[in-house]
Amino acid sequence: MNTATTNRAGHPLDPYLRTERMPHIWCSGCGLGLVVNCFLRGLIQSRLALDKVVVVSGIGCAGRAAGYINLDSFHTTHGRAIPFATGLKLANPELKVVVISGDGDLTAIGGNHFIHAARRNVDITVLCINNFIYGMTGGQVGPTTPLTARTTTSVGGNIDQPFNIPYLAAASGAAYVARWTTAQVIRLQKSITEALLKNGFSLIEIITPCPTYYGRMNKQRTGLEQMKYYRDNSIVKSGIDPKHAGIEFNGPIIVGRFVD
Amino acid sequence: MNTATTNRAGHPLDPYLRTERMPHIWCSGCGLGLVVNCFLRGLIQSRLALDKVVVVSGIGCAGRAAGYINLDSFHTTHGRAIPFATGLKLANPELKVVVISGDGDLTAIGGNHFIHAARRNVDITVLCINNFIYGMTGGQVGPTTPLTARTTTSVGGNIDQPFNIPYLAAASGAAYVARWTTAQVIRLQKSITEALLKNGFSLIEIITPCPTYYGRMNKQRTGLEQMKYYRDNSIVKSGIDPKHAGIEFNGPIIVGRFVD
Amino acid sequence: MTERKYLAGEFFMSGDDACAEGAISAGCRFFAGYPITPASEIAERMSERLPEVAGTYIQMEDELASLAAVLGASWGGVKAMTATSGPGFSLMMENLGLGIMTETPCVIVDVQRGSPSTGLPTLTGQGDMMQARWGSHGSYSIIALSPDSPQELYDLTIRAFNLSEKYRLPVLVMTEAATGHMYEKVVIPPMNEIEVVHRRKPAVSAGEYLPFKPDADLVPPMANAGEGYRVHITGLTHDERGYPAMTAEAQDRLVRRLVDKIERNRDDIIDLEEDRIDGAEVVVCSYGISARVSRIAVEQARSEGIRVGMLRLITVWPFPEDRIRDISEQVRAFVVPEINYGQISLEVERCACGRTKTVLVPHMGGGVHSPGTILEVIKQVAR
Amino acid sequence: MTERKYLAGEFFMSGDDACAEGAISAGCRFFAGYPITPASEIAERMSERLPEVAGTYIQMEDELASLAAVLGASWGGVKAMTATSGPGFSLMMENLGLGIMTETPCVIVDVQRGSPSTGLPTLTGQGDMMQARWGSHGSYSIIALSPDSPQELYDLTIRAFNLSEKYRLPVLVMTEAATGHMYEKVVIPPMNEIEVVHRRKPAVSAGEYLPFKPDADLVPPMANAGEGYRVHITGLTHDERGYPAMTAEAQDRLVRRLVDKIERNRDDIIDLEEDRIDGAEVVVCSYGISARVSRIAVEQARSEGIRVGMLRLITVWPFPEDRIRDISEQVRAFVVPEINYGQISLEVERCACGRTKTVLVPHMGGGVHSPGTILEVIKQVAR
Amino acid sequence: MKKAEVRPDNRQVIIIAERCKECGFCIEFCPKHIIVKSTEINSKGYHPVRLNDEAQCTRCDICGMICPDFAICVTDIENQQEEIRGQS
Amino acid sequence: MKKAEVRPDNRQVIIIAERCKECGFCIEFCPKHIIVKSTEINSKGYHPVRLNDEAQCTRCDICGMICPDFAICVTDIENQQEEIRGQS
Amino acid sequence: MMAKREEIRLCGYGGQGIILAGHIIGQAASIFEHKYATYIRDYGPEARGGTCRADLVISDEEVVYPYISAPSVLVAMSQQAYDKYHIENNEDALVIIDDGLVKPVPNKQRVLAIPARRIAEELGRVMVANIVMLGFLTAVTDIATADSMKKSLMATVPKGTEELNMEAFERGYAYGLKKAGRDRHFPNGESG
Amino acid sequence: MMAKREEIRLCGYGGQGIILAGHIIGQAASIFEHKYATYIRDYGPEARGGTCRADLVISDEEVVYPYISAPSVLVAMSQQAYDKYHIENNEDALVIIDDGLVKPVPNKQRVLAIPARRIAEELGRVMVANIVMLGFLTAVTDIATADSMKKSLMATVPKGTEELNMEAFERGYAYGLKKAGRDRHFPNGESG
Ligand SMILES: Cc1ncc(C[n+]2csc(CCOP(=O)(O)OP(=O)(O)O)c2C)c(N)n1
Ligand SMILES: Cc1ncc(C[n+]2csc(CCOP(=O)(O)OP(=O)(O)O)c2C)c(N)n1
Ligand code: SF4
Ligand code: SF4
Ligand code: SF4
Ligand code: SF4
Ligand code: SF4
Ligand code: SF4
Ligand SMILES: [Mg+2]
Ligand SMILES: [Mg+2]
Repeated sequence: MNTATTNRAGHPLDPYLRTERMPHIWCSGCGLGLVVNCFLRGLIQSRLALDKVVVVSGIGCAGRAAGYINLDSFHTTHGRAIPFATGLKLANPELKVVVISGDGDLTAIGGNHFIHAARRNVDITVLCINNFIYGMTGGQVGPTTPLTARTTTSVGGNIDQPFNIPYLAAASGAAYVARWTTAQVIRLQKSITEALLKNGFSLIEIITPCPTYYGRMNKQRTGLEQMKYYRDNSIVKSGIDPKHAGIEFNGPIIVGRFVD
Repeated sequence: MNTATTNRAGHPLDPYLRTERMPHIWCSGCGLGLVVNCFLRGLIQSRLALDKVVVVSGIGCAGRAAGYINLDSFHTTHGRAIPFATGLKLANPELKVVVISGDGDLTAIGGNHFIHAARRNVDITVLCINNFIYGMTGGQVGPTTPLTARTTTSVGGNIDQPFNIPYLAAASGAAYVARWTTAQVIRLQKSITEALLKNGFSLIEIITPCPTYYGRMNKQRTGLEQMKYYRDNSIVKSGIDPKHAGIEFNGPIIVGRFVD
Repeated sequence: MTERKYLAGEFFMSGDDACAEGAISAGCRFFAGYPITPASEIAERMSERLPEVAGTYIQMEDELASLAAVLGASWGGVKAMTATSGPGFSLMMENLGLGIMTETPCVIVDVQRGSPSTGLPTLTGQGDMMQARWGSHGSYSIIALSPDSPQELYDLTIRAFNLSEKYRLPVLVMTEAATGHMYEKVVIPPMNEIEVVHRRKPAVSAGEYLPFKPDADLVPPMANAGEGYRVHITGLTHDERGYPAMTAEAQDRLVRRLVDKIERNRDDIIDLEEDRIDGAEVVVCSYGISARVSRIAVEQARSEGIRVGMLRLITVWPFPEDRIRDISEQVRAFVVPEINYGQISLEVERCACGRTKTVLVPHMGGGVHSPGTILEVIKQVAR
Repeated sequence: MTERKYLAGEFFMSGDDACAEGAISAGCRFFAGYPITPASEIAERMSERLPEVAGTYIQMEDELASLAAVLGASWGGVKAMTATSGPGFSLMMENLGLGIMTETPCVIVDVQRGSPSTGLPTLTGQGDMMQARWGSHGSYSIIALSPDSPQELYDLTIRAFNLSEKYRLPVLVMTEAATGHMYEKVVIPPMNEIEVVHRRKPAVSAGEYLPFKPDADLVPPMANAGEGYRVHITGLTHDERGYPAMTAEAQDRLVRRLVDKIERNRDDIIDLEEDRIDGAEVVVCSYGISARVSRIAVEQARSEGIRVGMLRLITVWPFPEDRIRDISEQVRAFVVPEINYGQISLEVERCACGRTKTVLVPHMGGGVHSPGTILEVIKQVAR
Repeated sequence: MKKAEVRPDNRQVIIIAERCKECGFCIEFCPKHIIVKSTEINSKGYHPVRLNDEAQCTRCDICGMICPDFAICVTDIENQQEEIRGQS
Repeated sequence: MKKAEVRPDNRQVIIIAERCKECGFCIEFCPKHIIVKSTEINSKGYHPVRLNDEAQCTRCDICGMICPDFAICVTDIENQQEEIRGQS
Repeated sequence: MMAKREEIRLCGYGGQGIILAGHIIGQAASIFEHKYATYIRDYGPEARGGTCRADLVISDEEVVYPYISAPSVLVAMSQQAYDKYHIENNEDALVIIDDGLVKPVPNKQRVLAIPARRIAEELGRVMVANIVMLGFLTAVTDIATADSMKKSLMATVPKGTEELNMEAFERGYAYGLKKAGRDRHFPNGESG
Repeated sequence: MMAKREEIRLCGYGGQGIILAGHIIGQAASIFEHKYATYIRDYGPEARGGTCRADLVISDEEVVYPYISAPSVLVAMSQQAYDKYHIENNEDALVIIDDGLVKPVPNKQRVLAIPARRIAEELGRVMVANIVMLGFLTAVTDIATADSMKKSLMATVPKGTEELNMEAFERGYAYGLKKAGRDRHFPNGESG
């Protein structure tokens, strides 16, 4: 028999996880665990020496990623993962430094560090997990919330344009820029491997379900509904100018590798 | 006789200046006074009601602009002119709020507010005075310093790419984006009037001599030499994608209105 | 504002919500903030309520921007506020100084949580009390209020606005997760029963007006932007005209006044709740949620025959030095329970001048004292 | 490092330059900063010197990023520092807390200027002394040193690195424009004569290592990133493993230790300069440039027959409470000149316990006291 | 069922029931649609998934990649992992 | 000299010598090249400019626009300014 | 006479609506019954899908000390939460559980059970298990009258869900009346 | 015997190299003459093109008090600076001016003048007026020997400018020797 249902058996990724901290805090239907999953697989594919790989997160649901990954890992202050990572990398160029954090962390409070690191082309990889909202603090509007979307601080619908993150990264000088959703697990993994092996500032925006806040307030009650939406509405357009990859509420999601 | 040399007679712009604070602190050959000059002329052309126009500056040589202009004027903290202006404008939408500040103030420490205000398309006008350096603190490298240029903290030549400010503004969502140098006084004035009358976030990058630091360290010893360089090397390319308007050390300077 | 939009009546409300309603009652019409546990609920309620009263809510990109926008809005002529917790409060320190230096009325609410650093985001603490006093660079004075219930969060938020308009500076409401997240009945009086203070306006014409020339109470009248006064406002040391003045003399004049306008008006600002201090051998001095918990310990101690008084600091800053000094002449000891490793207790100790023992009852945060712990200390010192 | 790159000898140098050289001597090989008067010269010199000693200089986009990068670099295994002045220091407050909580060695230099806010950028002040102690949210302890000359800026910068490595926390060098911009002879000893301390490394294997399990001195050995220990480091309250632990108990254990590791090692950390305190009727207690100016007043007073002692705080934090208490039993008054409106004087007052009068001699900044002013106060209190 | 034939039989799907949060991602994304919710309840109160028709499983590991809770996957990754660990 | 003919004679170039910092911008950018440094020294130690050949001046006010120190300009702007001030 | 002080604790896991139920109870007591009520929630990032807790103190007098030391009523809707939060220092306490989810430890405390989740599933929305439990709680204790509790419920739940919630409440209430019968619980002795 | 303490103030406007001159003097005294020297600059944003000041205290003993209270030498290179910074409380003080730029107020203080700027202009670089002045100062006072001053000068100025600077120094020095002759100034009385 080739299927085992077990309560103790190890998952093959367990050695890469701080299993003693499992189950993680993320909600049912949240995509953050999936991102960690893909990251670990992409990392394994990259064949980087694991003792030299460091994960740095900021604060947020996404920011908890560092705490579950069994590498040297830093859970810093809100928004400051990138400059912390910059210091790490410059002090010890042997290290491969990966920032895994949320859209709010990286583009709201941390937006300045994001554009400056891209400009300097610091040799770090950034996974920006975009759930269109501040998850950890209870679902407030953020710089990635699509126009008209509802949040706990925009119950009448968001009135501000969101960032087009790949465009911003490209305009700032990033060496590698891609966007995927959690529905493209294979491409996402591959892209993570590519980004890890790229010299310079590499950025992947990963669009991820947050059913608890974003989904619930915007008629996608479950993570599964969000996943289906991503699957059915993602359009791969690698190579296009990310200028044309803006995201609209309930519109198509253009994914792909935009800068390399 | 139609020429008067005088030590007391008023300059026609004096009513717009806090003349009791003249002479200003700016060095001989500095372009900052010229920018204020053009701003006042552009403002007059706009026919805005002056009691409703407010100037907000951050900190820096450029940031001293607020202190010389005879309007309601605020000299805030380093980097925070834009959010201060945002609060002013939203609290009293009657006001026309203009931010006049330096490249360091607006795109180094203030970079996050810059991209977020552009994203929100806040109805303010921003004059970003780019002298490629932090003037006030003594000529250190900044996010606009061209690659290989020398500064007091990059005596061996700057190793980081500078921002392309119009591209960054466009990628963030600005409604009006232009760049001029202080050698294009007439176009600059006109552009200022346009920006003032534009709804939404309007940005003009103004390339300006700083002979004391940038010029001196980069073989353009006087403001005049810098002005001549701007005049002789500016290429007007209005309407192009600002992506193509990056600035290289001693290269051509692409100017024009890029987004409107 | 229609009465419908103005809530009056009894509500079962959290402290955070009560704080937001207090702001609305005080006339606050601008909120700029950035979410943070346990203060986000204030922002959330403001985001719903302000549009109903023709006010503006904006969520900024961070706390630096939030306070900057609040200062801007205040100069735009609108009462403005922000709310945060420790990490965000730390980020506000530079602009707090700008608010002090430019004499900009506004209110900052700090819903304290377990700290330092990210600490215990959802759990309570009182670790920012000294930061409230000293967190920005330079010498200045500040006003900080400490409520002990949702009702008082409502009341003191109004008072914070009033003091800030009267004395022209950012006023701090230093509450904590325990109170901000506590639900109790909150009574909101009818609009016309609320005393609301507005900034004093210039009595002279634009030509004669000196934006930083104080009246007798050391506070200068304030012209807003857009009123034709053509003010110049700077965080640099400045003269009465508001112009930069780079001299030790200008500095002396300005900084002294900024401090003295608070210190000389201590009687007006300081609010204390006292209970049976006369004749007490021990006085428990506390504030916020800790004061509430202390009351239980005090009652138990009394029931065991110990003469314990209670001093609750409603105004924490400026610190009630004189009252502490007075009391220190009568009692054997101060017991100071606070949810930190000793902050206000240091001030009590200083003012007690060695006449009286000062005993800190620390709690590192993440919860409140058990009354028993406080009782134990009371008993020890009473012995 | 070749001897050529290591400067030894006598130099006519500014305090800022001496500070940079002290860092180089201490083994600092990473500087991240953002220009600000009057600290920019430290960055400028580091930008030239670090590449010469195979170190890294980076100018960050602001002070938030600067300190974040410094903390990152320290975890990368490299001694790291930043330098700033008041406004930038205010912006570092949040990450200072992260450094405290994650026990990250590094050095922060604050070259104080006239304040609050933008204040007097080029002129001197000592207004950030309490901010150094209390500026970040939460309860913690800190080490802050205060040099009185370029030479001492050199020496104390080395000591700051040593203390930071030994006790695992950001150590503050609190100097001021007057000293940072002062030029004097600075003697840099040969490299081998300089005592340099390095962080204690884990004595156990990766599997057994608990990153926050302290040794007897309450300081845990430190594994750097990339050494195979797979550490997890968080600003949340954490257990010995470094994992978030959201309980009051974990908080109690952690915060107490963070404070106690400094407080229990006060004797090792505190450094004072004392002059004729025995038998004095008045003791002048001061620090930094103010101490230097005070010495003139003290000498004049002595020449007028007054028995004045002098206590110079080289370590300002932790505050030498015990020594102040001791002295307070012998003398009539403390005179505390400082360039602010009363900061360290409050601590002196507290520790003097009312036994002794504490008289502040304030200067708001933009210059130093004239010795005459201090002399006047000494005479008054001696009377 | 071409694919099923070439599948290496030394690999298997494992399910760690305690970890499953019943999000349904694997159910939806399994190309063979052979994953279903079980009737069991784990200690968190979720119904963990089970394989309905194991024979159809192609060991594609889509389930493993898409699971946010590391609760399901094909074990073949293990070898790879050993390989990598050796390097570091 | 066509231009000179149409120039309105109620306008004139004024120079506020005390303000001039001798940057040379007006000298370089005057289309008529009629501005030169004087031999005077003002209290800041600079040689303020003067007009060399006033007759050639077209009142184009380039000098006025380009001067960072508000030390030179054509006065015509004054009317404009009155107009605007009336509005506010 | 000492003030009557009830300490009530609800616990379960995040997403079950424990927090909301606590709010409805507190509001019922404070606004609709004019008692003093203080309500404190305990949740954390950990509480997403983890345990959460709602503590209420309801009293005839001002609630000075707002925390629970000896709960008179404990409502547990998940095993983990029960294990973490039950306090045994009040022998007279009433323990209410969802017996589909919780197995209590045997002790002197009285236990009443309702399969709230199952009933909610029957109603087609597992989400209203909390309201079923609320109805049950109202029936078996005298914390607040059914009338006050319903007013509070209606004042709290989102528009459009009133009917469903009311039905859930009634189901729980009916179950409670049936189960507890005349044996209603008055934790601190008799009550009016 | 009281320590010999010289208080020297240089002032002028920003860009004249006042700060550099001060540094050279301090370095000459401290490193090359092994005295104690403390040097403090005063500049501000206002000082760009505005006034600036360099204060030196040179002593045989440790300089405890680093500020100037009664300058023994004042060098003024601009009128504004002279007006702002000259102190008259030391009658024995020597005032040195660039007489092309400064008109001193008449008082008991002795005044020596050199047209340093003009000389520098003659040398083709107005920028070296400060070094001309330095040479002059060296000639007419005993702050440091010409030898020390030249060493310090050479250790300080940028590569490639040594010759120009040395020439400027010599011109000033020669002018000083000529002008002051044997009448060199020893502010605090005789000196070795
Ligand atoms: C200085 C500071 N401000 C605010 C917060 C509160 N905070 C914690 S996480 C967060 C937002 C996280 O959003 P995002 O990065 O998108 O992560 P998500 O939770 O959505 O995964 C905020 C505002 C904080 N911890 N520190
Ligand atoms: C928080 C803070 N950090 C640093 C400074 C110091 N500072 C003042 S102005 C300035 C740079 C100004 O550069 P820019 O905006 O380009 O203006 P410029 O002087 O070049 O016109 C800096 C770093 C400050 N005032 N506040
Ligand atoms: S709140 Fe949203 S982002 Fe956070 S764990 Fe839950 S689903 Fe994920
Ligand atoms: S330093 Fe540069 S920017 Fe500043 S006033 Fe001088 S020339 Fe202008
Ligand atoms: S391995 Fe592929 S086919 Fe098999 S259960 Fe998983 S997803 Fe389905
Ligand atoms: S993807 Fe994982 S957690 Fe979700 S249902 Fe499948 S096994 Fe369970
Ligand atoms: S107005 Fe025109 S032509 Fe006349 S001096 Fe000025 S720039 Fe030259
Ligand atoms: S532009 Fe102005 S400051 Fe420059 S030389 Fe001409 S008049 Fe003088
Ligand atoms: Mg997010
Ligand atoms: Mg600049």
